[in-house]
Amino acid sequence: MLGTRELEINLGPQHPSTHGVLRVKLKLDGETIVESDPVIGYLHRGCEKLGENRNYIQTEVYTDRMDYIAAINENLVYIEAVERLLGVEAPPRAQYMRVILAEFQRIASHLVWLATHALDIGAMSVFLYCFREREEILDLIEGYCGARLTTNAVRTGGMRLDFPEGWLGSAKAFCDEFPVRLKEYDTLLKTNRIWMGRTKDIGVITGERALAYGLTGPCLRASGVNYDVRKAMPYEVYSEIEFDVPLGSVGDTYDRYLVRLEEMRQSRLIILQAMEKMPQGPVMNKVPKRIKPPAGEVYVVNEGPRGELGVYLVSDGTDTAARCRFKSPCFVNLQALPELAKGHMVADIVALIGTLDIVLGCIDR
Amino acid sequence: MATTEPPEENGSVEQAPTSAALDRLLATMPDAVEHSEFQRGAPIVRIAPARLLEAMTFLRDDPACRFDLLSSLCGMDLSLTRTDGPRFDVVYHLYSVEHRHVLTVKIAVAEEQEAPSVTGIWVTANWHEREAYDMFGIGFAGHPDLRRILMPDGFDAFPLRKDFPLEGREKDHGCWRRPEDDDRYTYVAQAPEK
Amino acid sequence: MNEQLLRYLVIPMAQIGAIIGVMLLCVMYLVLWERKLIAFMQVRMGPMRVGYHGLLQPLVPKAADRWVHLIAPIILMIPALACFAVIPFAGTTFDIAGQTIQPWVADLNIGLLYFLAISSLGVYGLVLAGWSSNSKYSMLGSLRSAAQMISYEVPLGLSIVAILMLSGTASLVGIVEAQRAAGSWFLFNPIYPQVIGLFLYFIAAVAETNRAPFDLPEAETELVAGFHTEYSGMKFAFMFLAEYLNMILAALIVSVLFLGGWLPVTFGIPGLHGLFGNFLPFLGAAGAAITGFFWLALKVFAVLTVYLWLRATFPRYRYDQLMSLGWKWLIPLGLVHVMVTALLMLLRG
Amino acid sequence: MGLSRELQEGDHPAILVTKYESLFNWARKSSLWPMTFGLACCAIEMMSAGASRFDMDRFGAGIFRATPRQADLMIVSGSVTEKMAPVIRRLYDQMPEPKWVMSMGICSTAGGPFPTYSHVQGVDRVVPVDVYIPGCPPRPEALFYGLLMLQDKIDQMKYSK
Repeated sequence: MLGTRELEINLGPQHPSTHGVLRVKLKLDGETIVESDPVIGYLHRGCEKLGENRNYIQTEVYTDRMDYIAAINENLVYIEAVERLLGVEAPPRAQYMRVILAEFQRIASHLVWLATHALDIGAMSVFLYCFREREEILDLIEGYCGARLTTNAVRTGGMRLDFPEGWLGSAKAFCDEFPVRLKEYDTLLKTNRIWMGRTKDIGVITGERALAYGLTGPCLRASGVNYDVRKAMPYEVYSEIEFDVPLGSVGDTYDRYLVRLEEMRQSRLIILQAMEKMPQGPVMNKVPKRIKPPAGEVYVVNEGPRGELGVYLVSDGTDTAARCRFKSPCFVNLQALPELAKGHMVADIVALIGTLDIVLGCIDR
Repeated sequence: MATTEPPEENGSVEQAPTSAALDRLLATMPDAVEHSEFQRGAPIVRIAPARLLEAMTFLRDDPACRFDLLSSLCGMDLSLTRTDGPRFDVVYHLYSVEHRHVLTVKIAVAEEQEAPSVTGIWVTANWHEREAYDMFGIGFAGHPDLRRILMPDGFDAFPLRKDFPLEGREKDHGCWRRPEDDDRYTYVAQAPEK
Repeated sequence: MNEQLLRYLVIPMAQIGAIIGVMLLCVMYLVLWERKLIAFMQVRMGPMRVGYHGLLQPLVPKAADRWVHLIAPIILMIPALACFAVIPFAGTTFDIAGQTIQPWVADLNIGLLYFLAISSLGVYGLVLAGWSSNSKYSMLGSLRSAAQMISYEVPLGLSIVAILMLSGTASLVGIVEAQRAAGSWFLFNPIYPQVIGLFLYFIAAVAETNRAPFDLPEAETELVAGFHTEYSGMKFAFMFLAEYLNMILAALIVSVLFLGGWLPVTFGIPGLHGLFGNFLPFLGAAGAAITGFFWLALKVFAVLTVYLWLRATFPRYRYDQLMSLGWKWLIPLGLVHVMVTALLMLLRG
Repeated sequence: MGLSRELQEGDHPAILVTKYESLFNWARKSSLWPMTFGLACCAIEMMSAGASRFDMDRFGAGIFRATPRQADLMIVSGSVTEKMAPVIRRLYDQMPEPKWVMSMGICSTAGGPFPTYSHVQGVDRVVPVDVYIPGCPPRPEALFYGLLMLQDKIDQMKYSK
């Protein structure tokens, strides 16, 4: 007999716009979403278990396979945790090098976000323009670490090597022509009526609700809450570099787009300042060969491109950690998807997954 | 009574770290706090599980503390180090956007015992607690839908426990290859002429 | 062979065969051109090694309704090919070996109406394809495309009404003759330049063929592949070709209605009416036909490039925005456009 | 190129059949449609392989089809976990014949740096694999080398018994 029933549909683990292996069980009433339930775990490789079975040097290898789009930021937060356990400080030049590389990685990560977000909403060409810029950043990162994606760039107590000569020159060259390229995407998208139609007032979340959901990073700042770990708890040499933190107002997808675009410009300014202020000097402090930190625990937090990256390291005096917990920002951001998506249409959940900027390796660890 | 362990020296001797929030908590509900210490400058407090919800609501709502961000919640298996006491620890890392200070709260949970769920206080705890349940088997009383989040639903063990092997047991690794996969069209494997 | 059989069977069959062959070849190279053009726009090279060939492997999903699943692509393909019958590829008739051959298959005096009716049959193919694949994604995709096609028929029709008024006849050959008589393309028509008409028709045509900013039914990022999710092999090739044939068809109609069909590019400029009329004078009438066909092909190529250009730049509309654009904007604009054309024809008549 | 090689002793005697086979192989090899199937870090390298600088489209393999129905090449790029293995199996079964599988990266080839409880030690426990590409993640050039190897393999396919 005739009756209307909600359509249960699977935005399956293999779907072009889920940025990896995320499955969202959707209940649809016609085209509007009644209820959505993200299912994760399809990329759970057990990094935390490995952290408890590998020594401190080997575990860094797993950090850049977790958040594979912002590998240096993950390496950095893990190495900082080990350094704080050991009570060792990196020399000033190494700290500046770390800030430069981390900010380059942030720009590269935001470029991948913009590329996939625009591709999901239909703007094909922005994907390729962003990847053209990202290739140049990857050249720089590969120039220093030897690997494009799995960088393993940072060492306990400093950096393995200084920048190869000519590296700073090409970095400066990239920073000079990057604003022109950034304006290219901006003109393509910012005032584009279809883009605004697809992103304005989509997935609105207020400041306190975002905090209750534990959102951090651009998703939180787009709702107007001023919390950036680089400003709140400055690590490395961020305290000596002036940059401002872009804040949104409405907290919708369009604000998150503007916040991230502005963050790319700020990261470029940070890199330029850091390159000027970088002192000469050693890049590596004396660190024992086998790292055996004294018993104790530490919880270190860095500002990754997607939010607050946390590492909770508990050491029991041996050279392997007793507990190695990675707090992933996308794990927390994705939790807000059901509330953001309620009442929107199927096409919007694609934009929402894009705006939350999730990386499945980071979520599933 | 709460015993505050003197912060151990770690090389650089700086004045003893203090935490306004910790003192505020000790002042208002001393009996809830079992033990508090400073680890590398960060305050850590261990609370009695029975008083957890009350203490956490206080920490979030009290104007001096205002811990409105639960940065991370995770379980810990202490079966190797703390052989006499309860097996698990649940660790809460709190942060206040307003006052910019941090606090780590710990509660001890025995194997069959259930920890009180803080999803009522911070919504973000929902998935964190599901993960702690999935990885350690720590039950959370009052959790809206406590089910596995990372492991496949049919998984019966708790992987992050110390007694679970890293490579997993034999039955964890399946094989989906079917015999007819092999007689696909005949490939005459000639060396490609270059 | 008696006269009758030759005139009404052999020649049209030959013409139809020629058209289908040329059009399928065009589709092949249009797809290649699309990948190369979009690649060019995206700072990359596109297919270098070899041209692109369709897929050749047939397959049907288990639970699908077999026959409907089989018929759907055919229903999609037939209207796309049938509409080519009324398109005038060149102006002058010529005769080879004593037979006068017209450069079009059939000059129906209701050519435009025929085109509208046949081209909207494609909707059935979409809906059947979506329903018969027995997958939720296909069903969503087919519902969307049916609603989109129907709601964009109206602005399409309105923009054609203005052309009918100007040219006075529905036969496509007649329309081009009217443009020749009026002394310039309808786009630059002295009485009332059909710029809004072209704008309206082009957007509706883009929506009708599920392309560029309106490619909702097969928006791969949302519905995996819309109504042809469950299709592969030959049937998918049919649907793929049908989509590109519709695109070429829309470009042909735009060139015939607004850009003066086979009239040379310089037709509008007063002094140079017949300048490029005939590249191959020694062939006489056949030469004029070939030049006419060349001009038509040039215009179609330009319109198709704009099609592909749209695809490379514009993001995709959401379903309800698409509908509101169609109903709230294009249809009122179409009505106003028809009224203004009528008024101006009356005043300047 | 398959078309131009002369008759070797091992070839099928009938000239027509060889030509038919070569034509089919040539057609299939030059239009491999990969299925968008990114799992982990290698997926990002696959995306940059498809982007402007490396541009997989040059080999005719540029159109990433979302549905397995219309794809004939499955590039398993990234770690395969126990939870994902049945999904990969179903996707493989939905692909039309002839189909090929390229295992990109050491994680899908042999488990990579993850000998853990939830990681399948090699995707060839799930689906038959044609080309293995080492690397973590393999550079786009390595992916293209694998693609060319696959094209050579397709070139020698014989299915006329």
